Amino acid sequence: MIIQSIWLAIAFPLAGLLFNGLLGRRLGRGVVGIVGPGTVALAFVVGLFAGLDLLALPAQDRAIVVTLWNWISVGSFRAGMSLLADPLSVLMVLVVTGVGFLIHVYSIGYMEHEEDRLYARFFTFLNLFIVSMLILVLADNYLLMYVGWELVGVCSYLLIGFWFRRGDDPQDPVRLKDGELVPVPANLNPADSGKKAFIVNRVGDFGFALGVFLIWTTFGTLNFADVFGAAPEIASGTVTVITLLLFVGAVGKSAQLPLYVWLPDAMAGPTPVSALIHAATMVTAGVYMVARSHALYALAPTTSLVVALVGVITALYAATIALVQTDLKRVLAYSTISQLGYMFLAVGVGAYASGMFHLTTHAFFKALLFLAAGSVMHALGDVIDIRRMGGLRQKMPRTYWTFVIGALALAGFPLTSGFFSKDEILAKAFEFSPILWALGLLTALLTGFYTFRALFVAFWGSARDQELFDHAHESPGVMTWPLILLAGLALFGGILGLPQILGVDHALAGWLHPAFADLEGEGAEAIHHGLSAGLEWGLLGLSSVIALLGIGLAYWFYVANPGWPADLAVRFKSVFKLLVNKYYVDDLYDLLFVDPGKALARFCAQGIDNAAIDGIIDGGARLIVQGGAWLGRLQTGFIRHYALAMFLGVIVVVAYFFLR
Amino acid sequence: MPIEIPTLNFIALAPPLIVIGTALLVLLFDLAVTDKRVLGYLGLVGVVIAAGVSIAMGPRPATTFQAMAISDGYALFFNLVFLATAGLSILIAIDYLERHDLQRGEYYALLLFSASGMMLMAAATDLIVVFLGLEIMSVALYILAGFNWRQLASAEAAMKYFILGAFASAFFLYGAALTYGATGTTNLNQIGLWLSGGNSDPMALVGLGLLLAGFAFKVAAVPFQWWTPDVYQGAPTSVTAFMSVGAKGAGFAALIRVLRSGFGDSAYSADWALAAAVLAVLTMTFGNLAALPQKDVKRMLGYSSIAHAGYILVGVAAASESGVRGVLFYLLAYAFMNVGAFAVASALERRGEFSTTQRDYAGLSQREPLLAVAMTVFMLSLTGMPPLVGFWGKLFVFRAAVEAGMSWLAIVGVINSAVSAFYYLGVVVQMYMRAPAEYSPRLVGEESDAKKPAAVNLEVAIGTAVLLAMLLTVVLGLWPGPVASLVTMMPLG
Amino acid sequence: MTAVPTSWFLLLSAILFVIGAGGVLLRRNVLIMLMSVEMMMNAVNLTFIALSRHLSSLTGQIFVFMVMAVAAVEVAVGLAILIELNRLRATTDVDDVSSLKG
Amino acid sequence: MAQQLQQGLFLALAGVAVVAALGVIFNRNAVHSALSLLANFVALAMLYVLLNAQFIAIVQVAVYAGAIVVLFLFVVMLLGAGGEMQMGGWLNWRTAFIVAAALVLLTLTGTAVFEGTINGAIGTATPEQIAQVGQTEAVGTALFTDYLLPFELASVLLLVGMLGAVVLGQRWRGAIAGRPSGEAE
Repeated sequence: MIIQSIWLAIAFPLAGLLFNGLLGRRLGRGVVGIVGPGTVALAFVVGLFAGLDLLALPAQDRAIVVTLWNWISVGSFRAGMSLLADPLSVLMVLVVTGVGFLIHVYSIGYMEHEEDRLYARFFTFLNLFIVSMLILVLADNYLLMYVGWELVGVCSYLLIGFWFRRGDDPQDPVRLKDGELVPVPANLNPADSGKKAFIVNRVGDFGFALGVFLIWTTFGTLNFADVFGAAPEIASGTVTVITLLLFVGAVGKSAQLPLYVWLPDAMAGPTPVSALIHAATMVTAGVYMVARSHALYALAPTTSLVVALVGVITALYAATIALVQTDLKRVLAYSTISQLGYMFLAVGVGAYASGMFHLTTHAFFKALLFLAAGSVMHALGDVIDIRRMGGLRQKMPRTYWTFVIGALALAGFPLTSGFFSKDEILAKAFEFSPILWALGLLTALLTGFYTFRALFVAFWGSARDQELFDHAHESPGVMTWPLILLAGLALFGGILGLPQILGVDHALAGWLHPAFADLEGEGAEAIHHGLSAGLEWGLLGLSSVIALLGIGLAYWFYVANPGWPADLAVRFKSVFKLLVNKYYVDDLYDLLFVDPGKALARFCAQGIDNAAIDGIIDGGARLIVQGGAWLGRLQTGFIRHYALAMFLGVIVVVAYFFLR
Repeated sequence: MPIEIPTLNFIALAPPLIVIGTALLVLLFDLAVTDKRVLGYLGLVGVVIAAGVSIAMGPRPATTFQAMAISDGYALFFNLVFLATAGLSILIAIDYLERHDLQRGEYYALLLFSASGMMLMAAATDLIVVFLGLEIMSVALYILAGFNWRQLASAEAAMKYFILGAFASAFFLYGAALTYGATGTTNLNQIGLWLSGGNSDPMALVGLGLLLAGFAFKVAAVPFQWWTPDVYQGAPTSVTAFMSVGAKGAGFAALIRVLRSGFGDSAYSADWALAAAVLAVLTMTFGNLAALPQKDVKRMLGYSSIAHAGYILVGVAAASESGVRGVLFYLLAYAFMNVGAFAVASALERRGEFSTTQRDYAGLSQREPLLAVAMTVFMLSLTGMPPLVGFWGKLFVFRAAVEAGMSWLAIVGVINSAVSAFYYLGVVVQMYMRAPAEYSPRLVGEESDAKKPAAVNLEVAIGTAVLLAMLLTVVLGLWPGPVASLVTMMPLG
Repeated sequence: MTAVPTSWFLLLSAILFVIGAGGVLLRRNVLIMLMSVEMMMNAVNLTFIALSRHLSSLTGQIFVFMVMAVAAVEVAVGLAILIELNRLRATTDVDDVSSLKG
Repeated sequence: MAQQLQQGLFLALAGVAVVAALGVIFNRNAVHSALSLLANFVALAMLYVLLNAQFIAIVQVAVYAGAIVVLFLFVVMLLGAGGEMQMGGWLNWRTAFIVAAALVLLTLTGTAVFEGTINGAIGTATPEQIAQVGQTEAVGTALFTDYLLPFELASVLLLVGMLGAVVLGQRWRGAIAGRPSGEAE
């Protein structure tokens, strides 16, 4: 059975990484472009067969541990370099390698303008990213998971800072591309963004490391099976602390409040990287980790509540910020944070399968959206400000239509994949507490609004920047085909988890059931809501209405009454009373809703986001460095000073022992 | 009165004796050999033999020379640490000295003498031998630090190291004297027996404090660390590589034996454990913070070595078997990763200069990818990034602290290693994310192809050192099991 | 048996030790600093000899013997370093030896 | 009577030692400092005699007075550092601080040695027994039996020191420009 060789899923991309890293530069981009995506595709195939193997096994045996070698064994402590293939990890393997493969293919086109050297390096890093993520999801113990966890952080650092030479020198805010000088977009210093991602992740990793450490000292082992088996006998206070510490790691890695700040900046990297980070890897690690540790989280209701609250608040918070962003990738970035909030809401209320379902569909449509945005950037020479776009749907039909599908899925348009997964989470949340559900629903409304706002502004209407518009062109097939495939997945991915009331099985929940079987009733619960059919239909309907309402509002604001002044002001001056009435509504609306809303959003974006959270993190780092410089000044170079300090040290030490 | 020479177990001290013998051979051959690099390889052979003998001897404890020293697993393991350090340092030095026109036979002899002093410190069970080992090691290091006679910085480093070292030795000595007064003996085991009675005497306590201060100087613990960055920066890089691990390791070897054999089973053990814990916190925090703004890589590594002394002190503070094991593992790991880092630094150093700044590493990944990969491995390992060997070292010492009920210490340690990522990764950033500086150091081979045909040869030795250190850093990270179980078989005799 | 109590010797040696340490801290002349370190070691020697008598054990005397060897070596090496330094910069003032810092 | 004589002798020698020690520190002239150091060493040697350690006393005079002080004087002359040294004002906060710190350490160690009981194990080397075999022989026997290892290590240490003096003192090939070569070659 191929599942015994699940390590091949890691080995293939690793081989590709070594090959591209060592030889790529010499062999040219043709070979690199085959080896990079090809090895990931092989990994996907391995994952696929492993999944089939799992299906062939009886449900209770669907957890295969493959020990590669005994990594460490000191006294009673043992940690194997061993992998765990169960429905949960195989699902993640498929998501990571599947979406990762499409992103790889897309990158062939996207990076075509780069030098050979950078091209090879890019694919090396991409493969490293995939490898790290696979290590993370396939680990069968917290130690190996921590390895992947750290490696993913390093990879994000390398990839976000990939175009490190942009903005390297303040005097030279341009970079060379296609032999032309291209201005660096504002606040996009890739090196700084990479650093920010790394620093913020370190904060989270620190919590995660402490959590792992505490597991080790509490349980004496780090193996998932042993830890989860022993968990019920551990004092609940300890479990709560452990899970909270692990969650700190998840907050950092999955960009939740208050550690989300790195993610919006992470788009400083090449767009395929953003897609990879936002969709398939990295940010999902936190959700996966919580789902993997569900046995612990189920024992810690306090932590679960914290997880759910952090999730839902982040979802709403990020959605409000996304309302006022004018940068296409930034809108998507905040939407990722928001959607991750949904996933944490799901795992927080104990709906692990629903969280994983949304993770999967989100991987599809978010990868799609980012790649489509990348296609736009590619066409416009790295312009990403939606205010300079407009009318692109004529120029880039494939990109446009795929973007529409992604946007529909993100907005939760009925029958798209995002609709089903989001609705499922909302239903679970409703069951848990209607307040959480209401907040989630409000977020859904905002989601529909901001997503379609971006869509309408960027693709509809007429060109705002004629020069850019003329320059625009559809991207090559190597970029659009992945988009089309992803669009298919985003559109039809919902069949993985159709609601029970439609009379079909929830395929994903059934698949994941063995992994979550240890939770009482979880397997069944994932399929059957504890809600009456009528209520469920009602919720489903309400979700649809909300999604449509959000989209409609966006249409109303940006298409029917485009809020972009200049030409509109002129046009509306000479129109009927009715339109004046409309103005009245608009003004009222502005006064009552939009202005405060905008103010709130601006406050969140600028006040809290920039000033407070960035300030704390930057300030903290600066304080530490300042402390270092201050200590350096103590190092005067004078022997006399050193000797005196030593002498005082002797006195203190002696006095301590003398007076103890 | 006829003197009856007692039976002496020379075999038990074979490894240091082999090293001393090799040093003497080097001095002898120095008279005849004109190509001094041969002497380096000769020293290397001695080191390898001594390491082989250490391994062959097995962990069975054997006292020797009227209980002056002991050959137990602990000492033998430390032998491996020192010999690995010495071997790699010799490999670095062979090329480094040639490039800087400093090639002399005495260098290798002094380095071997110093290594023998370290080994004796680890084996010593009597304060006299500890003191003499300490002095043999230190005096040789004072001289080596000033070996670059053209550089004022080298002489300055030697002077600082010497004056402060002699000052610290005096305190150590006074501590030994007071301990002798309190117990009537200088033998560590007998001190332990005497003190286990439980009476706490101010004289013994002050003696313990002074001994601790003396060791704290050697391991560069706050507030006795001041010499470290200056000396590390000024000394020839090949020497810095050697003493950063060797002197620190020897200091810890003797410190732990003195504390555990001499002051272990007494009313004092809680006191020194707490003192070590406080020193650990101060030391790692100081080292990490002060390393942050450094631009000179040698100096940065100097500060970072202070931080590592802090981590190791965490294991000492645990005052337990597992703490000792953690320290042993940590030091072996540290030997490979730190000497490796210095090896890369010395490979980048230009003739006539004695240091490399961060800028010198800019774009190294393009100029010399393998060297950049190696340096990345060392930096990540020093940070404690799994799955490299440095991670395990940290894990073991921190775990020991938690077991000893000092979780707070482990947490401080973890925070500190998080901070350390910034300056270590700063170097990585330079190598991968910066364009080569217009002012870039030439690599060993490019330097003087026309002038010095031996250039290719130069690359071989340093390259071997880098490669060996990198391999061991990675391999021991992936398979730490053998070393970890070796460590458990190496108790204090 | 002993006309002069051991504690007198020990106190004297503590005084001498501290004076020596003060010399290292106060003076900037390398030579004087070295001499001060020698005085510290000598003070310790006095402690050892006094204890040796008090404890009727020869260990103290042997230790002193070794300390003398160490002292001789340290002086030789220290002065050699001083001479090397002096060759590069004609000074015996330690404050001139402070280019490495920060 | 003999006791008072010895105590008086001790006090006198202690006074000389302390004054000489202070002289080392506070002399402006390095040559005078070296001579004070000599006085300190000799006073200590005489104290050793008072402590029944004649052999060590002789070694003390031979090593310290005969070798070390001479070496110091030699270097002082060689470097021309015999003249006035720049010392600056003595009376400043730094000095006061150092003196205060030194007094603290003195209080601590002084109390420890003065109050602390020397309750170590009493050995067999009583004055009577040493007198029986002779001071030199007693020390020599100990050195060659129980303390053979330290003795051998001391020889290694001396070798290292010698090597160091040679390495550091020797003018290497290609002497520094601007300085006459040849001396100490």
